[in-house]
Amino acid sequence: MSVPSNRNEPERLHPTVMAMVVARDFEDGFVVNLGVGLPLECANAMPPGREILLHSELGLLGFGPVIGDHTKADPYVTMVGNLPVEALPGMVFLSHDESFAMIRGKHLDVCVLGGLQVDVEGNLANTQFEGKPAGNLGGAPDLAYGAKQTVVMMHHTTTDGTPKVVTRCTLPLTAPRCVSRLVTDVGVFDIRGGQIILRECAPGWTPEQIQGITEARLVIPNDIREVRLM
Amino acid sequence: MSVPSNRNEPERLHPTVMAMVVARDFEDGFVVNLGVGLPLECANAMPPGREILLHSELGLLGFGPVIGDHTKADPYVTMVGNLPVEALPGMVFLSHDESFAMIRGKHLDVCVLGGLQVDVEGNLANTQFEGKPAGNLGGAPDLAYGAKQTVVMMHHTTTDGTPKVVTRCTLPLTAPRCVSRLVTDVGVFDIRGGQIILRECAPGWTPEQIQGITEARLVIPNDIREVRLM
Amino acid sequence: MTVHFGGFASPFNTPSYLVAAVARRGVKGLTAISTSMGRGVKHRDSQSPWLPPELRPQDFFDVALMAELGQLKKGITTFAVGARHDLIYPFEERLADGSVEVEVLGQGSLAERIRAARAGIAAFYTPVGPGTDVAKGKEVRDFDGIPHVLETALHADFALIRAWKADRYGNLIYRGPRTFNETMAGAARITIAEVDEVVPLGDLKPDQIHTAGVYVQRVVVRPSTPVSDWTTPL
Amino acid sequence: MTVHFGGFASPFNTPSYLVAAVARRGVKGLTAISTSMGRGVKHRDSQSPWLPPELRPQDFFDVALMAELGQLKKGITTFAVGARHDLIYPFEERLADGSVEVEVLGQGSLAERIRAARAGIAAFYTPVGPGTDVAKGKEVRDFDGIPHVLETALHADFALIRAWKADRYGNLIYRGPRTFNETMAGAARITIAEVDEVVPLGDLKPDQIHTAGVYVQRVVVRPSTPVSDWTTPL
Repeated sequence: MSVPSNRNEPERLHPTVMAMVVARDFEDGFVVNLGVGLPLECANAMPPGREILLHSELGLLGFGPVIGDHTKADPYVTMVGNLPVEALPGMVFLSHDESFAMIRGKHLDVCVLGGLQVDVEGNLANTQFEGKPAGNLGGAPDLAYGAKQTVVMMHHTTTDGTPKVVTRCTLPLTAPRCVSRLVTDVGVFDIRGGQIILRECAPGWTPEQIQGITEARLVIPNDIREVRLM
Repeated sequence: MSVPSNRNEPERLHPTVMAMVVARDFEDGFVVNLGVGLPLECANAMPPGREILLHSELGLLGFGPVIGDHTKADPYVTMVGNLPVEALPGMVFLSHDESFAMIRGKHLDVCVLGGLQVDVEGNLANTQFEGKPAGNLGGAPDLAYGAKQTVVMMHHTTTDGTPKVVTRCTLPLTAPRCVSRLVTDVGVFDIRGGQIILRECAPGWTPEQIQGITEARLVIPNDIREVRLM
Repeated sequence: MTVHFGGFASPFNTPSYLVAAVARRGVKGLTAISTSMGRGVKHRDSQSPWLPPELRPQDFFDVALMAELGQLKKGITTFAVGARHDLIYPFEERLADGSVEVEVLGQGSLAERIRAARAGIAAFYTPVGPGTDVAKGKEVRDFDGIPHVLETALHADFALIRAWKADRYGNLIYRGPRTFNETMAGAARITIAEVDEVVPLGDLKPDQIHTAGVYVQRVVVRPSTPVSDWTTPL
Repeated sequence: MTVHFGGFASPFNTPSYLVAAVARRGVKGLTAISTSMGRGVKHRDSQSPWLPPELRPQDFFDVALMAELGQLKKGITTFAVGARHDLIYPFEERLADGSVEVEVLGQGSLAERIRAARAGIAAFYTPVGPGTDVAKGKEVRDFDGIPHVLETALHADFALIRAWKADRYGNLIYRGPRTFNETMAGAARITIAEVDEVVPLGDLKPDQIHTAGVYVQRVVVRPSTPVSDWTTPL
């Protein structure tokens, strides 16, 4: 999960911290879907005092955090990624078709997806892993279209340092023009009007350092802040 | 419900008898939908010893006969026509969309529909009542298409004696080429290959008398029988 | 403004309280989507003549009340008129005098068009309709040699539905056949459910909830004493 | 022959007994429709590594067994391969050596295409897919200015699903999220449900049944002692 840091760069955000940064923006009452991979970390990072309904595409709505003590888990109640989660009051089981009716019909507020590439138009590629003979689409195309907001949560570069925030995706697209918010292990970005706008930098990172590991040209406003957890 | 007989003609079948004639052909395990009007009579005419699942399009499957003592009825369990019916073990409640998924997806064996006109091609008209500014389609178009067999149960003529079994429907069609069996108050007919074939005559009726009140030319085979109840 | 009216003909599954509320509010120019255009106050007891008078809900109002009050511009429905010649319902009167429009289609296509709105499907091909008036002006295309008609999603501004119990999230369960109530939930910008009771969160079990709360924006509890006159101010 | 394989990745919702039965039967040339092409016997414990060994079902078989045994001609799926480079699953091996074909599409379109088969809808326009490889070779049409792709119903000869309890009519209830098991029921000529238990008619309540028996042609009760080897004759 973690990317080995270049010796010369500041420390990158841990996935747990990235999850807190993503989840801090979930509003009370929001319905949120967490994609497989990094986004699942958000299940255990819900902001305190807010009721957020987590949706998982296999037909689960309104579940709680991942259960640590697996001997106490109900193996029938798992989210995507097949992880056991807490049952909360008001939880609902659905079929796959109804689960996606809910997604496609725009009844979800936010989806958080992993990414292989994100570009300035908000295009998302997260389906085709290098060297694999076929792709994995999963629920991402529907989520990216259907959720009112699509947030991508990913490492800023590949393990070998290749930029993933690009001018134009070169990998097959999962969904076009869908990403409006990007949280990586070095910062927080908005994507709109064909621009990627840097909003917050990880502690110790300068905008220039972030631009340095980004292929796309970043817009860097004056009011950039350090990443906040709340 | 009953048609005043012409003084010179034999007695017509009572709706209760027509219902028995329709229902005698329901096989064990069949799923059957009864349309509003005359066909609802079949709910109380199920052949003994056979399990038949009755379907009603408002989202009810596997119900029993109409309840006579209305003080004992559960007003929440009604079939179309808003009549209270017995709850049977194994009964299922559905939504309207799932109920029609079941119909359109060809999961029903038989539907019994009322009719204003039926013609030699098996076209059915039962939507547009004379003198009314608009029609009533109800569930009939889906049932006529979706059920594996469409049976029409109707009076053979209108109250003023106009034939309803015709060469070509003049009223707006509910569904084209759907009717394969017709039970009226004077006989039982098969419809296939552009022909209406008389199979059984009501007691006292001759094929010629039936042809006499029928606009369409009937095929009259040698093995015509009197209407059977079983 | 377009409104889904849930239920199916019975006083026990019709969102009567919400229908009366629309009457009280007096909003006009409505397009009403309802499987039946109703019977109205005058003829409402003809709906379930078998029902013993003491069991007959005194607050039964159906969409015909909107027709009586001149609130409708259009009806999209499967039962536009009554089947009997001696009973003329309010919508039929309005049709006859030309003050309302009507679109009549089959109940399966109506249900599926509403479900499509909930499910984010823009349009679908159904085998039901070709060869009849319903297909007029619509695209017809063959699939596996069978003609299908293209029907589009039927969205509404509001869906007014009737359920049995709700919890604080808007999760719903229904009593008896779920009719268009379940179908319409989520097929509008705002879905309002009229229920008998709101129960504590957790009372409705995850495998028994019929409509998930994300489809329901508002819940209204029916008054314990039925309001038998829609003109009574609340 | 085309087969729907129900469930979603978990040993607790996969129709393992039926998968093993297909292996025993040895039928070849199958087109398998499954949200994931599975991991196979060798890698199956990687599916739920958190699960304590004593809770891990010893009879867990997924559709990858069909790939291992060379029974597949094609997969229609949303997860064709593993996400990890160090785990190569059987279907991926077959893809790499060119002995199977694959169609990859999004899970919502897969679910809706299967639901369309159950519901008698020939095809539908979804907003998901335009601008991606999924739309290649398919009709794209604008509705309200938004491009939609035409997707067709996905029928099968058999649907193999997993449920919790059944009654004599084939009515089913599920335990936990209902996944593709509920979606596929009724979307095939023959639907076979593998269940833990058949209960007396009437035990499953009309408002709590998830899948009506008319969608289910056969019910198989899982053996009380799991059969851990698919090669064991039954």
